[in-house]
Amino acid sequence: MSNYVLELNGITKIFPGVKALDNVHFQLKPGEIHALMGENGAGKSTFIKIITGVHSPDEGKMLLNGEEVTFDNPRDAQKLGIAAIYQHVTCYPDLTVTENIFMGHEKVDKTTKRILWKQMHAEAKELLEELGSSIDPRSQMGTLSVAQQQIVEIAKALSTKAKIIIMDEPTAALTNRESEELYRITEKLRDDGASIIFISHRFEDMYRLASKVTVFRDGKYIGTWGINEVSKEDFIVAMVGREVTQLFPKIEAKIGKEILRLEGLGKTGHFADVSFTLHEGEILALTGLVGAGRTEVCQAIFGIMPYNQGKVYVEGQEVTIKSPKDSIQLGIGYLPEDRQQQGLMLQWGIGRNITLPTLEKYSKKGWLLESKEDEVAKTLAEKVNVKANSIFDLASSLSGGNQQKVVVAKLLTADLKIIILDEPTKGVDVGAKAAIYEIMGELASQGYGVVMVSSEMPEVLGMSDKIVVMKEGRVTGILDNKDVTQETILKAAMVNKTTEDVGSL
Amino acid sequence: MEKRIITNKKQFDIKSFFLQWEWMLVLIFILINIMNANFSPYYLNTNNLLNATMAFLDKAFIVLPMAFVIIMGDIDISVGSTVALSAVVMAVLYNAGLPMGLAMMICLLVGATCGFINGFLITKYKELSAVIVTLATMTIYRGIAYVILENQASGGFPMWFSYLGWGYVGKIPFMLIAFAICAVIYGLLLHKTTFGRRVFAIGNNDTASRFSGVEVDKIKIIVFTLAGLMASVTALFLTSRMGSTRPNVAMGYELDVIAMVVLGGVSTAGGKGRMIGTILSIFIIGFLRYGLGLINTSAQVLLIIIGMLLIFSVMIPNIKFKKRKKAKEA
Amino acid sequence: APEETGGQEAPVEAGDATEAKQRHAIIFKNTGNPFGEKMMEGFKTAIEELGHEAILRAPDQPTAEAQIQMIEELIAQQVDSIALAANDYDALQPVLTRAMNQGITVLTLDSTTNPDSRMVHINQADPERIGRVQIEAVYDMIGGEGEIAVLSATSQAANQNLWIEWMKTELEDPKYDNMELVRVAYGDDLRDKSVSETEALLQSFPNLKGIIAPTTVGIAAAGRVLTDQGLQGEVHLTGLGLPSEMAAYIENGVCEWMYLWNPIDLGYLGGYASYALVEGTITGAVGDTFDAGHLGAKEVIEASDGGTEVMLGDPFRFDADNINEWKDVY
Amino acid sequence: MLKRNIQNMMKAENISKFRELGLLVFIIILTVAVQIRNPRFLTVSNLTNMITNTAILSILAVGMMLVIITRGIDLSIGATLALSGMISALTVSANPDMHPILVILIGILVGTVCGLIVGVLVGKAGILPIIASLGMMNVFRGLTFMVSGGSWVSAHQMPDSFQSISTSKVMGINTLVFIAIVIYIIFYYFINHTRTGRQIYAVGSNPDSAKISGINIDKILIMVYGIMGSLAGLSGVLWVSKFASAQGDTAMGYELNVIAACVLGGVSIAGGSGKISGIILGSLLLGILHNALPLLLISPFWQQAIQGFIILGAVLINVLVKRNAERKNLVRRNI
Ligand SMILES: Nc1ncnc2c1ncn2[C@@H]1O[C@H](COP(=O)(O)OP(=O)(O)OP(=O)(O)O)[C@@H](O)[C@H]1O
Ligand SMILES: Nc1ncnc2c1ncn2[C@@H]1O[C@H](COP(=O)(O)OP(=O)(O)OP(=O)(O)O)[C@@H](O)[C@H]1O
Ligand SMILES: [Mg+2]
Ligand SMILES: [Mg+2]
Repeated sequence: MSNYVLELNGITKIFPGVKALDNVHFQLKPGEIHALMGENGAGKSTFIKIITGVHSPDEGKMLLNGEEVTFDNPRDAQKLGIAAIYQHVTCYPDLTVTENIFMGHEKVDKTTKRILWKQMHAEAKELLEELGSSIDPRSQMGTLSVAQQQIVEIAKALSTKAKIIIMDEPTAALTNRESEELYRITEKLRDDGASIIFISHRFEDMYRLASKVTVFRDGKYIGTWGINEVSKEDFIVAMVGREVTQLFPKIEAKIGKEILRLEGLGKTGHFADVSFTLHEGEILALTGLVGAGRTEVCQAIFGIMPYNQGKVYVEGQEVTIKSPKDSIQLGIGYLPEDRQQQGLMLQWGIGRNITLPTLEKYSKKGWLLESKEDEVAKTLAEKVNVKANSIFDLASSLSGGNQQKVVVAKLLTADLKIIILDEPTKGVDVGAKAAIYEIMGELASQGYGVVMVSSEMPEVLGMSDKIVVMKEGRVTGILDNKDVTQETILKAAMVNKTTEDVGSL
Repeated sequence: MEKRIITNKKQFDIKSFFLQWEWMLVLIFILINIMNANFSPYYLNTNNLLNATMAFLDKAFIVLPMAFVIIMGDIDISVGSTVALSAVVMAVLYNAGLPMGLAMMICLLVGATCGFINGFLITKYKELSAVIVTLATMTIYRGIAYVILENQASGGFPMWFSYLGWGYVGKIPFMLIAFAICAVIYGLLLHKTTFGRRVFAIGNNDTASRFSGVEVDKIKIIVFTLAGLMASVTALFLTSRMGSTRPNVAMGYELDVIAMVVLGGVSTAGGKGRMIGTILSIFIIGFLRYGLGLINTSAQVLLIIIGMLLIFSVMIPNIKFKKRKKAKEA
Repeated sequence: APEETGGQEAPVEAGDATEAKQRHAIIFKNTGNPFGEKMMEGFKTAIEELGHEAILRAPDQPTAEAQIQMIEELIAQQVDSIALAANDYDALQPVLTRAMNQGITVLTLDSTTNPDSRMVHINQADPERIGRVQIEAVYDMIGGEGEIAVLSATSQAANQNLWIEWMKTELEDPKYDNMELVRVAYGDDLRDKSVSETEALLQSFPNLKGIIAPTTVGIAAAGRVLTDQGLQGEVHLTGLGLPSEMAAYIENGVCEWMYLWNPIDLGYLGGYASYALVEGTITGAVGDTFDAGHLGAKEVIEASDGGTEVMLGDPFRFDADNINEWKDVY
Repeated sequence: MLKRNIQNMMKAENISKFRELGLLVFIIILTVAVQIRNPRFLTVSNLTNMITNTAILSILAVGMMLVIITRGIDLSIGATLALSGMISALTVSANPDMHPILVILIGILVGTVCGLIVGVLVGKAGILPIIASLGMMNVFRGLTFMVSGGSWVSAHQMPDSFQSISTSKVMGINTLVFIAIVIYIIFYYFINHTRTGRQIYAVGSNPDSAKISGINIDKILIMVYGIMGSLAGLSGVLWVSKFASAQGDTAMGYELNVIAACVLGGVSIAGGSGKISGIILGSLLLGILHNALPLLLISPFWQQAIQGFIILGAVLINVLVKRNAERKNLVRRNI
């Protein structure tokens, strides 16, 4: 009998053109929370998909409780008590929350095989309540926000009563408070005897939860350490293969003239009275709890979801924005929150993706000049340092973080003055995060005005000049970075009062 | 920070070049010609072959914009009815005393308007799929044609009008030349312009296209308008070939047209496809029918053969790729 | 066997195979129609009696477009004659003219084209007689008094429209003052639509006494509805139908009698006429006579549309006394 | 305040849950309008006609809904219907003593085989449904012409027992309608209360997740097309019995009617959603149209245009009502 509930040896997985995993090892003890870390594209998600039977490995073997197992499909893994929360939410948008939770292991009457809906709804409600969520189990999955969907995914993993639970970046879409809730549940699961593999790019998560850490880099196994054996800096070196000198490379940029001003911006039923100003060279962090309405404000400025109250001024001129095209022409660019749905053509090459917003620049009277286009694509792809070999590599073959870099590169082609980044570092590894911060800082120093939507306090505090806090569709605070702390921001994000009481700039 | 070098040079890979769908179509095309030449002594005759193109090229004009529509992930099943309506309007106006040239312009205008209405409804009511909208307008357009002409036929066009469908430039049918010109224009539009690129973008992911500043609605409307416009071009050629028109012309054209587009390798899931393949498939189906017609194959056998062709030509590369994938995974 | 005939013919025709064996083509409206199958059968019998080769064609859909394509294919094969049951009165003119210009004999049968596009028409029966006789029949059935309705094929069907015109002319006779034609409905030769239309007639005109359905699908569908609803003797049915389709309804009394001609004879006559035209025995001018096998000598007469035609005879009446002999024939 | 918000949301949700509310409203308005023009519309005999005539359409709509839920489409059903109708008619005319149930089984068998072929092409060979079914449509239609040799099977060749399938009554209801009702009940249970039924939705809603959930997608696809085929086969027998005639071009183009019934009934072409109540309404609307347009005694030349406008009107009104109901739902806060 082995000491490990799960043990993988010499796992290799090759995708056409990519060696995603190269002879990696992994050992999971009973009742342990084991963090799996590594850069974007290191092969973490691929690794867990092998454990859950979604992919089959090209080489290597897997031992479950000391016995060798092979899974032909995810069902086999489920039957043996392995459950997973996948990185990219894999829900059924047309079905109810209950069904999403129980898909594959529905409760059925033993004799008639009839689905026991009532029982399932009740159990789903219980599970969700346990997770501190009040989502109605009968509501349709597609109507929930990403964060809510994530919670349902967690409930789904819990519902299988699995002995091994794998969580692939479950906190990426959650706020601190929701993350706390998740920590609590995870620990409870561990105490109940489950073993947990936890993937995250956030060091807080790792330090808060894990007792062991395994690091992958470029598909290779680097090592496994106890959480207190190694310093944070050494972890970063293990993951990235070099030192990341400065996580928040904020360059002090000269704050220039005003380029964007919102006056009482509002959209009935969504948000109201949003006013702030943005200057050249300034990085403005728009923060708040998930669902505070930040994305909606950004999308209103970008013309996706036109506003119906208030005014927008660009460089002092009042403008009307009815479509993204309008706003791009005014020099406003937007990096959407959901890169897969809103940011990328997954079936296209990197290059084509990068040049899509500004085709006019590589065309003459509508005719595409492809060589010029490819040249620009190459330059930009290199500038954001995408991990790819050619600009013709498909976007779908990139890992999450690298996909994000491609979306950032899309913004850099246009002649923009104002760049709005919605959760730009969600699900991005430390190295890439630093790279994105660097790009952000560079942009500011070149005179761009940058709006950064973020829920992560360190990044808000580390990168911004000015902080706008939102709650339930209203601005509850506009703070100068010089005199704030995490507490003041949180206070603003949770108050029940309006702007005036919190203090303004 | 280490910088990665990313190439912008396309690697020429002979294997994947020849694995392209279009080669498959070329192969089928050659096979069909060899077969036809063997079976019928009348087949390998330049004049016959050129004439044969006139019999199937009328619909081919709609195939071109239909490829755009399907690449966008939509579908237009109202085109057959649009042909009928625009032809009927033209005939009625001409017989009411309008000059033929003007009547023809109006025919094109009617076609474009029908297409525009489709596009408008589809973009304005996004909850409705293109299938249901064009299903409804299909009935409406044909219905209006019935209202206008009832059980009459209308014709009596000037002599020169028959040139469209029956005339030759040298030995080459005028229709073939007209089609070639349209095919080149549409091919370039799809593959070499910003417009075409955006059509592909919409087919791949219309949300992301919108976020990238692509005017999705505008492009959709333009594409549907083009489909309507080309349907009325078909109306011109078809009417010329028949010398008169009725409300029930071009019945069922939509399915023929869609079949040609999908055989050409355009995915109904959207986002994929090439003009070359589409054009090849027009000639594959056209010549196959013609060759089988020359040996007087019965309609039922013809149906079965075309059905099988559609399935097998799509299936063969699938099997091949699946095998390769399996071999790799094993 | 081919060697034998070849051997016999070789000395006579010096190896000119096309002269030796003429090829006569017949095109029906669409495939899978028993009326058409029988007609083609008769045509084939005639041509083979004459020692030549018959080509039988029919498109899968009853459209003029499909027939145009078939005629093109036959022109390419340089057949000697084309006999055609036309799907459109005018629309085939251009292609038929082209066939005639290439020296191919063109005649129509069953359903004609305009006089310019044919040499002669083989008429199953005088349209005037067909129209009038059905009114007379329904007059007799309902006792000369009451509402009647017509259930036709499609609104575009040339034959039916002509017959209905003659029915209306006949109704102008004062004899029919007590009869009223309340509606002409179109079942489009579709079973389900014909049934709905029949039911709607019965619902909308509770006093309806008679239905005339001059189309094979329509009359059978109406027969079915009247049978289902138990309206034997209350609503009378007559028209043109296939004996096989109508046998059940003639036997159960829903339709006391109805008319049709013999499609086999019609095809047979068409075959002899093709031959006579190709041989030059006749040119299709009024007054020409030719031998039509077991049908005896036939004369070309003037047709009501200004062209010429050969008349098969009067429509044949099918009733309870004779239906048994015919129901298994066609 | 938050509480009230939530309450509001719940109410709006309830309304929008019945997604085809607009369609129902439209049908009622249409019924009233037709009734005013022709009082014989709402009579027992006419309604009987209408429902009987709609039975086959609605049976096919069930199968088509399942196919569309899996993001597919089946254009071959008209041809399948014709082939199974022809084969069963030929069989019964050769063996007049055959029991009607046996004939129905033969028809279902033929249809199931046809459906499974399409299903294998879609599920196993990975051919797009539109191409697979378009191709097989041609093949089945060609086969129908071939097995019949171009002739029709007519009423006098069919024994009364066979014809009575469509005219007899079960528990006072016309057999066709009865069969349709039974099918609706079975399938309501199947798609809402069995695991396999829900898996059909899962496959359509998100095939990738379905794979991860361990659902055998190929199997579901083959099954769904098989069901479609067997319902088309059944309909073939019913059709031939109802119209007492089998011909090569039976039900040509009928697939468009069936698809229209589904999409009118709110089955999304994008897959994943569709409800039995929706297709009942969709079939009903088409049934009313086919029945009422001739009844209205408008010019036959106007019928098609009016039908088109009514279909368009129905879908537009449905959208507008839905938008209205969902507006409150979409609005996230009272601002
Ligand atoms: N289905 C696939 N086909 C081809 N390549 C793939 C596929 N899935 C993953 N890859 C490649 O395998 C490598 C590992 O990807 P994986 O998603 O496992 O990374 P990750 O460590 O989870 O990254 P992230 O932190 O960004 O989620 C990447 O280079 C990726 O491009
Ligand atoms: N309660 C809710 N009901 C319905 N949809 C919601 C709800 N909460 C959030 N959403 C959806 O989630 C998306 C994100 O919400 P929003 O843009 O308002 O939040 P945010 O402040 O940008 O939060 P974050 O970007 O951190 O997710 C919105 O597009 C909205 O449609
Ligand atoms: Mg990952
Ligand atoms: Mg957001």
